[in-house]
Amino acid sequence: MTVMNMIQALNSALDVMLERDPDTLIFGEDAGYFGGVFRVTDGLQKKHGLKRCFDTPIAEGGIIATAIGMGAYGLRPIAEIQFVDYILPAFDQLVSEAARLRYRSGGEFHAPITVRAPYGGGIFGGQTHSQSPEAIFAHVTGLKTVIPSNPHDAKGLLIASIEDNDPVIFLEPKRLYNGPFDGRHGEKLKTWAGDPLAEVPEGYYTVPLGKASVVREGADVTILAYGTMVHVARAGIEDSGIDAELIDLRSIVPLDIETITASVAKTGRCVIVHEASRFGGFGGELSALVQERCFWALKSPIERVAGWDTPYPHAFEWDYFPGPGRIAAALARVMEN
Amino acid sequence: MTVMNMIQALNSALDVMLERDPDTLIFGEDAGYFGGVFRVTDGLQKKHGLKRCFDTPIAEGGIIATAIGMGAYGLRPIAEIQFVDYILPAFDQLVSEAARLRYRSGGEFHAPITVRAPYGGGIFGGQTHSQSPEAIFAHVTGLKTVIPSNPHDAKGLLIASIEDNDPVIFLEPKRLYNGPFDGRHGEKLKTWAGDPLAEVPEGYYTVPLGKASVVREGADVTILAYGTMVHVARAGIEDSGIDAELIDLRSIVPLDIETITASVAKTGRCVIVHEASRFGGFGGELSALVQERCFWALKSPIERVAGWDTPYPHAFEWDYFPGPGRIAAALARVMEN
Amino acid sequence: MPDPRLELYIPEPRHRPGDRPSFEHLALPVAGETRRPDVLEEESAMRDMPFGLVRVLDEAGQAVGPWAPDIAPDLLREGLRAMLLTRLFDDRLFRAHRQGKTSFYMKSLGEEAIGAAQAMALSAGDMCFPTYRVLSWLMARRYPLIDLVNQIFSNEKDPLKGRQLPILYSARDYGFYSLSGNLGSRFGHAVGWAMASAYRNDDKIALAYIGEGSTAEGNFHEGLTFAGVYHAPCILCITNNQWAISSFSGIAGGNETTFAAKAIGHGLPGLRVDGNDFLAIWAATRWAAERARANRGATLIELFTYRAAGHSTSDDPTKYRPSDEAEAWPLGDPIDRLKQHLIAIGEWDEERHAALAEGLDNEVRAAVKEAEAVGTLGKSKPSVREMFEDVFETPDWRLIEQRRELGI
Amino acid sequence: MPDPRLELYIPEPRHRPGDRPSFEHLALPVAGETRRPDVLEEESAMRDMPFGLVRVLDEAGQAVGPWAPDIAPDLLREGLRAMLLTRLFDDRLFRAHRQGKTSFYMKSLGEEAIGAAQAMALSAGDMCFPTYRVLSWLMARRYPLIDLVNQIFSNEKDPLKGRQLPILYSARDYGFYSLSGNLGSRFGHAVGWAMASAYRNDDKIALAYIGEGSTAEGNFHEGLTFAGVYHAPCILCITNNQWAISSFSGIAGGNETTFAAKAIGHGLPGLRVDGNDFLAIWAATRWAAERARANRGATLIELFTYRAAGHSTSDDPTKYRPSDEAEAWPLGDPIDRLKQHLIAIGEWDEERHAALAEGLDNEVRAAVKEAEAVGTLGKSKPSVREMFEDVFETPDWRLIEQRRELGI
Ligand SMILES: Cc1ncc(C[n+]2csc(CCOP(=O)(O)OP(=O)(O)O)c2C)c(N)n1
Ligand SMILES: Cc1ncc(C[n+]2csc(CCOP(=O)(O)OP(=O)(O)O)c2C)c(N)n1
Ligand SMILES: [Mg+2]
Ligand SMILES: [Mg+2]
Repeated sequence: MTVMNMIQALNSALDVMLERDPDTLIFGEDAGYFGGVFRVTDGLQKKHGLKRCFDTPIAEGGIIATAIGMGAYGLRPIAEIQFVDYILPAFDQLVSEAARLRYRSGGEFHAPITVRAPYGGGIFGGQTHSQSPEAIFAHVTGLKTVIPSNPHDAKGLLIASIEDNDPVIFLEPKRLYNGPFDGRHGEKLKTWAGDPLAEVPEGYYTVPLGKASVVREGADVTILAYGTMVHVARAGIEDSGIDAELIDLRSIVPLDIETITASVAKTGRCVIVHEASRFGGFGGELSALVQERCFWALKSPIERVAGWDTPYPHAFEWDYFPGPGRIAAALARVMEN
Repeated sequence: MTVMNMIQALNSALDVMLERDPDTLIFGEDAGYFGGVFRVTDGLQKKHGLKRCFDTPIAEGGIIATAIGMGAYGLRPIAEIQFVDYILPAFDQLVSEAARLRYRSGGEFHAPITVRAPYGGGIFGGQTHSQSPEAIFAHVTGLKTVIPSNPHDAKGLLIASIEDNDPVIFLEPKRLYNGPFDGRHGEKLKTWAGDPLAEVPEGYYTVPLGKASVVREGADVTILAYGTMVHVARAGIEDSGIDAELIDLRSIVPLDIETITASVAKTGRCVIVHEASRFGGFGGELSALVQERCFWALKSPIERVAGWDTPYPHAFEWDYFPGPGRIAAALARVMEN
Repeated sequence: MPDPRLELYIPEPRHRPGDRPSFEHLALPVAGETRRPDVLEEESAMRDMPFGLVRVLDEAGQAVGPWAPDIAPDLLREGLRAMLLTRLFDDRLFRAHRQGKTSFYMKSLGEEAIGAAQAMALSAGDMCFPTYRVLSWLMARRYPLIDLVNQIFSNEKDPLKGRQLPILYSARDYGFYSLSGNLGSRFGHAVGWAMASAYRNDDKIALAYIGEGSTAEGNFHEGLTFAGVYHAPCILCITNNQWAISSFSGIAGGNETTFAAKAIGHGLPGLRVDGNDFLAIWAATRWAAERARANRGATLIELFTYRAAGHSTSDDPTKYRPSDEAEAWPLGDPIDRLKQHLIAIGEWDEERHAALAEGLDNEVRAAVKEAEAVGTLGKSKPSVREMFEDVFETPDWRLIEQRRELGI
Repeated sequence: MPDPRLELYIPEPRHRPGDRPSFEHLALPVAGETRRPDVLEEESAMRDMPFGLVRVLDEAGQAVGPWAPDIAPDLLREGLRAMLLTRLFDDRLFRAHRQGKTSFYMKSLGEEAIGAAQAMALSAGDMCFPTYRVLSWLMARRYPLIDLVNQIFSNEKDPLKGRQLPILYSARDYGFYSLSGNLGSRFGHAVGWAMASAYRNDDKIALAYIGEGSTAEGNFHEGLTFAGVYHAPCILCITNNQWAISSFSGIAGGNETTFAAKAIGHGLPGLRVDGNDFLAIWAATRWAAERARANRGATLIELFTYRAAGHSTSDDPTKYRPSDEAEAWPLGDPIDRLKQHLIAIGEWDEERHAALAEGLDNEVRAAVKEAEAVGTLGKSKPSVREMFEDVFETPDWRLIEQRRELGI
């Protein structure tokens, strides 16, 4: 066990896989010699060679197309998209090709690719370095979407994603790279040091896709969250003083529906939290599922706490970001019944 | 008033606008001389001239980029995407550019563009001529999404969309082009003749965006639908014998939340229907909204009837398509409480 | 200074329905005229090639000039067979659509030389990334006719399990990558596949197809860019059949320059080849394959041809072009031209040709009959369980629940 | 036949940190060497141009050769002013980032000639579709410094209402289209804008910028395609500053050919221009503008330069390239070169230069001070109501409800 921040844990996952499986290779904009603008691939080219970890042209569609072709050949490529905001030029490749290849070819070809991308806000990145588009991936049949919230899970989930034979979108909450962030933006920056989830085994291990983690047990209300919002929700629980059960979904496809319904069946209340704008966000799906499966257990309306239905606004980051205060208020509201 | 099918009604809307506003122009793949693969722009080049209605290269991203640039100059372009399945290569242009231009430029520039695309299944078009991706547009802040269900609305909504100063995605249920379709695929094809909603004024009129239509009043359960599913839902109501209120949303952004909540407040039950695959579909958002706003009125769980979470499968069209039978069954289920 | 008044320019084809078609403006080089650079030539010394036209078969059916390949007559007859089979199959299955046996069909009429010559010029392990108009590749590789027809009928024995639109085949073992309705989106897969082969120090190369209309897509450019940057061992082919549904090649930029010229901006060799000349295609493909296998990277090949049929069963080309335009096309018919050549070199005759055609037609007829016995569209289909398979490697709870909801 | 063993090729720059930088391999043409075709020349007669290099200023600061333009010294001084102001502004605002006054900044160091010369060569009504590295356009067009600084500080007076990342300006009245963080996605807007101008029989043209790294994006190709097909009256510029964050231009295909060569595949004239030579840029831009206004369509211009600073405030270029590479760049510094020319023709001297610099620095200082009085990042911001405005022309119920929920 070593203490790792999220960047180091992801780097370690990649290092382990390059070592174990000669069919893995990594590429992306600035991912080679330089090691990525967030340093996640730092040192990998030097250690494993130019052909295992290299730079690409600035063409996200081309990066994904290349990965799919390599996957069809039999490799297990890991592509980096510099910011998930810039994955949109590759959207057709992801939806019409990666997600559909196995199905339409009757299983003759498939795309065992992993697409890593820094994700989410909280770093004053403005409109195009802050977005959370997980909902548009979740709706695509054939894609898996994984969002870790801590170094331990990040490494284990990334290895599981790489080994998975389906295309996986692996979203890395960039605000968590260097330390946990609970939404209290005025406070001193925290590092991962001292956090039990920053104790990361050095070698190979996996955290399975589709298995949520109950981060905090509670009796009165279930909070569903993922990524940065797991930490913000914890702060919201603290602020509210309410005995909430906090579930970190870890992956939204596959979704751990059993853990979710078991918890809401117990608590009878549910608050869903995400950074993405609210309308049409993944919270809608979660709310619908919980309502369909736990209707008779529900004591009060399911609440969603999410980004506003505006683009991500630079100067208003903290007005936009769904912080602990808004979560605490939602918790208080659902406890009224 | 003339009887028009949906193609004629759309053609008439375009004709009226080309006539009224010299700043409108139409372009798309095969949209010029030939008049579009579904004939929606038939005759417009001949009547209004080569520069008002013309063919484009096969590059959906380029089509939308061109439209945005024209919009920024001061024109009011109407772009056709041959099938909405092929809008994905333009997704970045729609999300990062069209939808964001007004916001990010502080109002200096905006994109008053209308993007028409045939949409939905039921024509044995297989995976890439049948999809219903409305949910991914609905989640994008800054885009409007309109889906007509009959010739009268189609013309009025299209004119309203063209005149709207925001970017509008206008989805045309292709299974309705030549006649209403209620999902009973074994029966003889119907035409629009005789349908009151095929009585279409020849001149200019609008149907406002964001105003749903109550297609059928009912006391016991509210059905939310749009596009082809409005007709299928009607058949489902017939089959079930239940007194359902059927709401045709007409546009999903802007959404007529008042009509929706008023109806569910009255009926206490809700079934949501769409062709798109279910997980992460727009039904999730609708379900969440209804649950949030009508929780105390709900007598039974809100149900969703939708496409399965698979790609659109050619041979299994009628196994996949959410037909009247599945709707009737859902109606029966919600009436159990 | 004159008052500048800008005018929006929209290209239009020379001929519309009712006009007398003509291709005189093209000024095509004669067979043998365009030079053959050394396979290892530097790209910078080949920038004239995209403006030439590699042709081998002359008017008399003789193979002439520096590109004339040395192919055994057996192989030529094999190519003729694949082309003829493609045409006969197309005819019969097009009619099957009219009879309601399938939902959709597309012909390769006039373009049969392309897939056939390239399938034969490349090795068994190489992979082509097809468009919907290279059925002749599968014919040359002897893909079973019955599997084609079952796919087209979406019946119980459809190898793609009822999931795909007719003719969007996938045939891995025949070097034929999965087709999709989306244009151009597999072009870059070929480049990635080729890079993977190089990564593994393999000897396999990839061949990608795209229509001239689809070269406008960003995917095309991104594929060329990656191919250029990483010297990917592949052959990138543009089938310029001059039409993209109803729009002529000028709408794709073909009035301004050749499609092969797009190679120059990526530092790739660009060859322009008579797409109705089996020998020229074979020779150019061999040239590019040899170059690729020598680690000299990709070649872009424009195959200049003419789409002699409608775009698909949904199309009526007389609506937008002269109905006799195909007959005016100066590069003729690929089957006639190869047949003429074989006869000219004494390796074929009309009688053998008629016998071949009859035999092939019987093969097609038998396959259709066999498939009909299984069932045509709507009369037979694979198990509905197949709808829920292969979405993922293993179905998740959603698919399992939904399958149950459907009662299967 | 030799055993073919494919090898994956990954391009690498010649020099990494610690190496002695050199550009000797480039063999750049000397000033005056590259010919100047007639403005109305056919593209097919200009296919050599993408491989030349339009240069006007020689080593001695003299304007030489066929491209040497006739520009009044006043205009040259105006250009010098814009460039110098850009550099001084960049310096001070880069430092403001280090002091926590803003979240982000990017410099144009070494590329100041581009925006300045082109802003001056074009007309007031023309529109540029910028990248983040053409601040000198705004300086040449005399956009108020205070508005720049307020935008960078995202303060209450930010003209973009706090919504945009610093330096992603929009300045419609100054012919400067809205910037965005997405690379290349506005390239096609320029083409659409130009087509609209032609549609309206206007006389305005558009100018698009893109970085050499971003030419790999599909957007770039689609823009060129539309420009070529519709003869759009625009100038399409690639700023080849040889770096894209940490990746050298070989990763964008620059090892294989020139970026200007991408014009050939679209039938467009392609000019390669010394991007550090104010006069060459001005002359090439005028040439392309004249051609566009004569309804002869678009020109692609590669502006060959060097990104002398780091990519942005988040970057440290010594991590991936020799720290003294900028000094080895043979085309020098654009400000020094224009200054040298003005001195050479007797229209400038060191004293006036120093006075100009001091005056401009005071202007910058004053603007920063004024903006600081309003507030820096986090200390001042526009009304939070602005977060909900301009999503649509009129906010819908969601925005109204959410604004209320936030208590405003
Ligand atoms: C991305 C995408 N856009 C549009 C279409 C609709 N479409 C199908 S075929 C076709 C024309 C293609 O022309 P070309 O590339 O020249 O190929 P050809 O049919 O001539 O072989 C079009 C526009 C599509 N299938 N995919
Ligand atoms: C679509 C997209 N992909 C990736 C990025 C991240 N990114 C920002 S700048 C940059 C490098 C751009 O290089 P170049 O085009 O050469 O422009 P330069 O910075 O040299 O002016 C990258 C990769 C982005 N902003 N947008
Ligand atoms: Mg074609
Ligand atoms: Mg650059």
